[in-house]
Amino acid sequence: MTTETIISLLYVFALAAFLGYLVISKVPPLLHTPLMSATNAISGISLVGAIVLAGSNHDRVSTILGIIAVISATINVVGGFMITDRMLRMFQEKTGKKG
Amino acid sequence: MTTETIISLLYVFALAAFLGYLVISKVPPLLHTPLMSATNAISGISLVGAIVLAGSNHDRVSTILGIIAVISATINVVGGFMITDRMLRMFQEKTGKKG
Amino acid sequence: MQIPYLIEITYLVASVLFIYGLKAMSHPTTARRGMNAAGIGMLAAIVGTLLHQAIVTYEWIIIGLVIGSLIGAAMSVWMPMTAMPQRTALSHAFGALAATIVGIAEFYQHAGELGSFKMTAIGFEVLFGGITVTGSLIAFAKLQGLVRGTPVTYTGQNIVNVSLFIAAFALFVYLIFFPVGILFYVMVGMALLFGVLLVIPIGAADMPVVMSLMNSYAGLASAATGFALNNKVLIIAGTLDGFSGFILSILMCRAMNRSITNVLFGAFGSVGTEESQVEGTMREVSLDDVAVQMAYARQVVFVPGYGMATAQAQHALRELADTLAHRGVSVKYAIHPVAGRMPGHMNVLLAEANVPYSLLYELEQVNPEMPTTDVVVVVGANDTVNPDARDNPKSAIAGMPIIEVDRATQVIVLKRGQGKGFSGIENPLFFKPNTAMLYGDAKDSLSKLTTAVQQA
Amino acid sequence: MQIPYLIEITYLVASVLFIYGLKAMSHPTTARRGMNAAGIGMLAAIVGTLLHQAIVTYEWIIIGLVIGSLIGAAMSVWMPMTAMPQRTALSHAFGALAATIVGIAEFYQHAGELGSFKMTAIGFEVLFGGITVTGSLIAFAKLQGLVRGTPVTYTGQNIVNVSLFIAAFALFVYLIFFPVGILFYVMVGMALLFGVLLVIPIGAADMPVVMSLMNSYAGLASAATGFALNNKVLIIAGTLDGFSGFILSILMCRAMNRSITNVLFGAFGSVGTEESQVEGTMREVSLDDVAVQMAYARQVVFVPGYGMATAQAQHALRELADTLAHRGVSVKYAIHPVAGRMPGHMNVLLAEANVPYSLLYELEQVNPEMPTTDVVVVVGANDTVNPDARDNPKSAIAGMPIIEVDRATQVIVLKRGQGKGFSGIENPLFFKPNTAMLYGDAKDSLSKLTTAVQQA
Ligand SMILES: NC(=O)c1ccc[n+]([C@@H]2O[C@H](COP(=O)([O-])OP(=O)(O)OC[C@H]3O[C@@H](n4cnc5c(N)ncnc54)[C@H](OP(=O)(O)O)[C@@H]3O)[C@@H](O)[C@H]2O)c1
Ligand SMILES: NC(=O)c1ccc[n+]([C@@H]2O[C@H](COP(=O)([O-])OP(=O)(O)OC[C@H]3O[C@@H](n4cnc5c(N)ncnc54)[C@H](OP(=O)(O)O)[C@@H]3O)[C@@H](O)[C@H]2O)c1
Repeated sequence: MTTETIISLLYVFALAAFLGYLVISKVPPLLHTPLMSATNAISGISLVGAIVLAGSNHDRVSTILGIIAVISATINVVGGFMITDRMLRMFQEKTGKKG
Repeated sequence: MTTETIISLLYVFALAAFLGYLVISKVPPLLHTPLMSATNAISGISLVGAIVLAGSNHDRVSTILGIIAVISATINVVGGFMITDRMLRMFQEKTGKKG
Repeated sequence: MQIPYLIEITYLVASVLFIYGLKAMSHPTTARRGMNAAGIGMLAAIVGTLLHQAIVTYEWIIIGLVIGSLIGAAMSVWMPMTAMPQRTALSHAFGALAATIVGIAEFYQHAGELGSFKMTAIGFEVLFGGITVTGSLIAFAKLQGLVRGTPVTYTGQNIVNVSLFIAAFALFVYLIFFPVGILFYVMVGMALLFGVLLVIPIGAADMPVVMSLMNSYAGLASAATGFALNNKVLIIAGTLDGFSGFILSILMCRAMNRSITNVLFGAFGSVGTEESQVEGTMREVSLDDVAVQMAYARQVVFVPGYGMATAQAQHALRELADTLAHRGVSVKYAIHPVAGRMPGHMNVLLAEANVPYSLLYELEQVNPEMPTTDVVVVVGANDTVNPDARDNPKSAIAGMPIIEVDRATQVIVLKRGQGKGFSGIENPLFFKPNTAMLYGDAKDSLSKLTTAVQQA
Repeated sequence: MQIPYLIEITYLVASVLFIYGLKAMSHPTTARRGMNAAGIGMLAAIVGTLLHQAIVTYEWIIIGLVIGSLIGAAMSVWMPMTAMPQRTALSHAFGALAATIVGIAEFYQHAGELGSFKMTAIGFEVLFGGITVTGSLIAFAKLQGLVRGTPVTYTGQNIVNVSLFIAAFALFVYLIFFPVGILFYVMVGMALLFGVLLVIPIGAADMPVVMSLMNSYAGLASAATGFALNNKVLIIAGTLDGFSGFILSILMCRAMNRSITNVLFGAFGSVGTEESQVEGTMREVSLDDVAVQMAYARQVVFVPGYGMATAQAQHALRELADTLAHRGVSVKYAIHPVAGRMPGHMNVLLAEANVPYSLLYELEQVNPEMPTTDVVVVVGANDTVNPDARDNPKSAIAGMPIIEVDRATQVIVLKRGQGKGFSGIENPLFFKPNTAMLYGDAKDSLSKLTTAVQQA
């Protein structure tokens, strides 16, 4: 990895850290539970690493590891988004019935 | 410029745009005037480009352009930080005398 | 444009949509739209990845995706809302497992050629990941009741833990300079072990804080994966996740008036605390009396707590509240920030029961109204309404903000018996003259109250 | 580590400190610390840059830095606070000039070898930069009174502007594919011309919005410079600056109830508006009467406006307020979001005069108190207290939120004569029975009032 690449990654990390702080601290307590499952779903993005691992046919060990990783990450992605949506739907329906 | 570099720059831009929105919209009207001079001072960072231009002795035109650019950017940096500080000092002294 | 850059662009799009999605979580009306956008981002990133030129066979990928989707979907559809804490703990284990495995494979494939930066990233990845995998599994087991929730302690525990931590860390530093295979796997093993040791001494009740910390570790493991794979979307998503867990654990600790170190390393209430002498007697009240009081009250405030969650009483509560509202009683719900066992626990349960969120009031909003409230009904809450937190500076929960139900004209407490709350301390509220106890399972009592109010 | 990466790291540090600094601006108590941090970041970046290996001579750099510092310091030390709008306009011109020049030089040096991405970046840089240089200079001249502030209009103006814009843009697209020297300079010239044409038809009073837009363009020019030079700190700082300008112009437009397009391209109040028929007469009041009324009031609210700025009356106002407070009168300042000619204008002036910011009240806070306020003193405000905005839907400023001084028991208006406000419309407030006029320069009137109150 070139040093330029490393520095780019550090920039992204620094900016993401500020964003994380600002964005998360604006979430009201009302939505803290959905927030937990939402970030969970999003961090399932490690699926992209797992997919390459499972599909690159590097050697048997790698492929097996890859499959396990794909399964675990997919559980998080699919489960996370679905359950978040299930919760948010509950919150959203309230707007109509308000008052 | 390699495409990887370009993509890094786009990432930085995208994250900075979110940050800009979040950070600036949290500044209270009370501090809008200092905010204007503060961002002004900060955007004087184009000084770094101007310095390289003025010092690299590329050709006479470049050097002259460089000097003008260094002067203008420095005015912003020095003037901007000083005047922001002057204003913020006024606001800050109030905390003590409060009430 | 070549494929690699097309992939990169899908990742950029995903990053932007993730951030947008979490930003939209700042309000319930925009949250769902935001998460849909984030989902689209995720899809884009996955489709982009499938174009990756290193991929030669798709069968295993597809098998993995299908199995994972089925499990994930099943978990989300059939899981009761009350099991959210367990589910969350489990999903941190999955997330961390994926990150750890990717890190291990990266090391396994390139052990010889790893630069020190990449090795550092992989090291963080498997350390954070390993701790989170086992730590979250233990948390899950405790929350689900698979193992006993009581803390497992022994003398010298902290010394063992700290030594293990130092050993793992030393190994890590050594590996950066000499990436030797066997030692790497030893380090992974140590991280897994450390996760277990870290969580077993913590009681089930403290699990929420541990869970949030695990959340933050899982996020950091993902971010480290991003550094190892030179993948920016992983860094962004991981960092956001990491911050979310961190901020939530801070909020919880602050609301419980404890420090994170205290949660992790201190036995709860072990020193220097003192329970206040309880005066007065606990007065039981009949169901019909309560029904009449509520039916003719001007304002009734419900204060749900962990007991509502265990009793799954949210629907029964909503029915009672609706019945009262129908009679013209002004009904409010007071939500303490750490009521239940998870941030936002009560909100989600009540939302599930279709309670409009405009009726949910936070601590600061509802406390000033207490003196003018006729009847407060405490539904399985205990610590969050314990006046000792306010009055007795020596109490184990001293300083924790509470819902000041004792200032109301009449307090009705719904609980099953003499059970203590999460902190295990006595609650003087129950002995106050204006407090009356209505024993029984919360769901049961609430349904009966609804019938009684309808007849009142 | 080699020098280039050391430089990169100073830039990373600078970026982080800039963001931290602006975040700290969210509160007056942290703002100064934040800006100090940002200043340190700037210093780090400059020192880092001086190590750049392309630099062979330092003399020109030093000369430039010294001259720039002297001018910058002089401007900031001797500039009166009331001249802030002009100074800000001027500094946008400087910032944009630096960015434009760097872009031109980049083109000049590498014209042959520019890739399309870099050419695009340079194009944006000189376009945004060029427009901002001349646009800001004109804005400066108008604000400073160097040229007349009245709009310069002629028939077909918008057509000329739009054509010029399209031509410049077409040239830009062409240049991306065929970076030909002469055409590039033509494009720069067009941008400069466009800046002039864009701003001359806009009245001095609308300059604040224009200025904020220029701020945002200057920021975008810097960000484009970052893309051209592969410099991330420039992108970050430029983007922050760009957003700041953009958000402030939106806020101003919203507070004035107008759209940005309307400010830029519409003559103000040219169609469909109607002034309300003025009833009643303007009643003058003597200085001593006012002094007595104030001295024996329970609460006096001061409403400063643009007139306070032109009269530099902030110190005199503070003295009067202090004198009253000393006598036990409750004194407040009501600050309208667009009072004056710049966002936060009144706040800064009053802060300069040592008014504690806890006494400054925003619109929403102070309006409910109006009916219970004995005396309101309008110090050179006009549009921001014009009841027509609320009552007359046909008014040119209909819908703009106002400070509802007409609801107070007694309103005293300090102004010099029959002058209109920024919008140029009549103000029915002055004709209401509970309004009395105290003519004269605001500073003058206020000092005299102080003396009179002391004797009352
Ligand atoms: N929310 C979070 O994020 C979080 C995180 C970490 C820790 N905590 C802690 O959790 C606690 C939450 O306080 P809390 O007031 O909500 O609850 P609590 O103090 O844990 O008390 C729960 C009460 O519910 C009663 N209960 C249990 N099952 C019931 C049922 N089926 N029907 C009726 N009552 C039942 C119990 O009494 P019986 O056994 O007599 O019925 C008990 O007194 C706080 O101490 C907080 O610090 C919260
Ligand atoms: N703040 C911003 O960001 C911003 C931006 C763009 C536009 N604006 C616009 O600017 C206007 C601001 O409203 P405003 O109420 O503050 O002021 P205004 O409506 O502009 O009125 C200023 C008043 O001050 C009086 N005045 C001038 N010099 C004076 C002196 N030396 N002593 C005493 N009085 C003096 C003038 O009357 P005489 O000539 O009779 O003395 C005039 O009526 C709004 O319409 C707003 O939309 C503001």
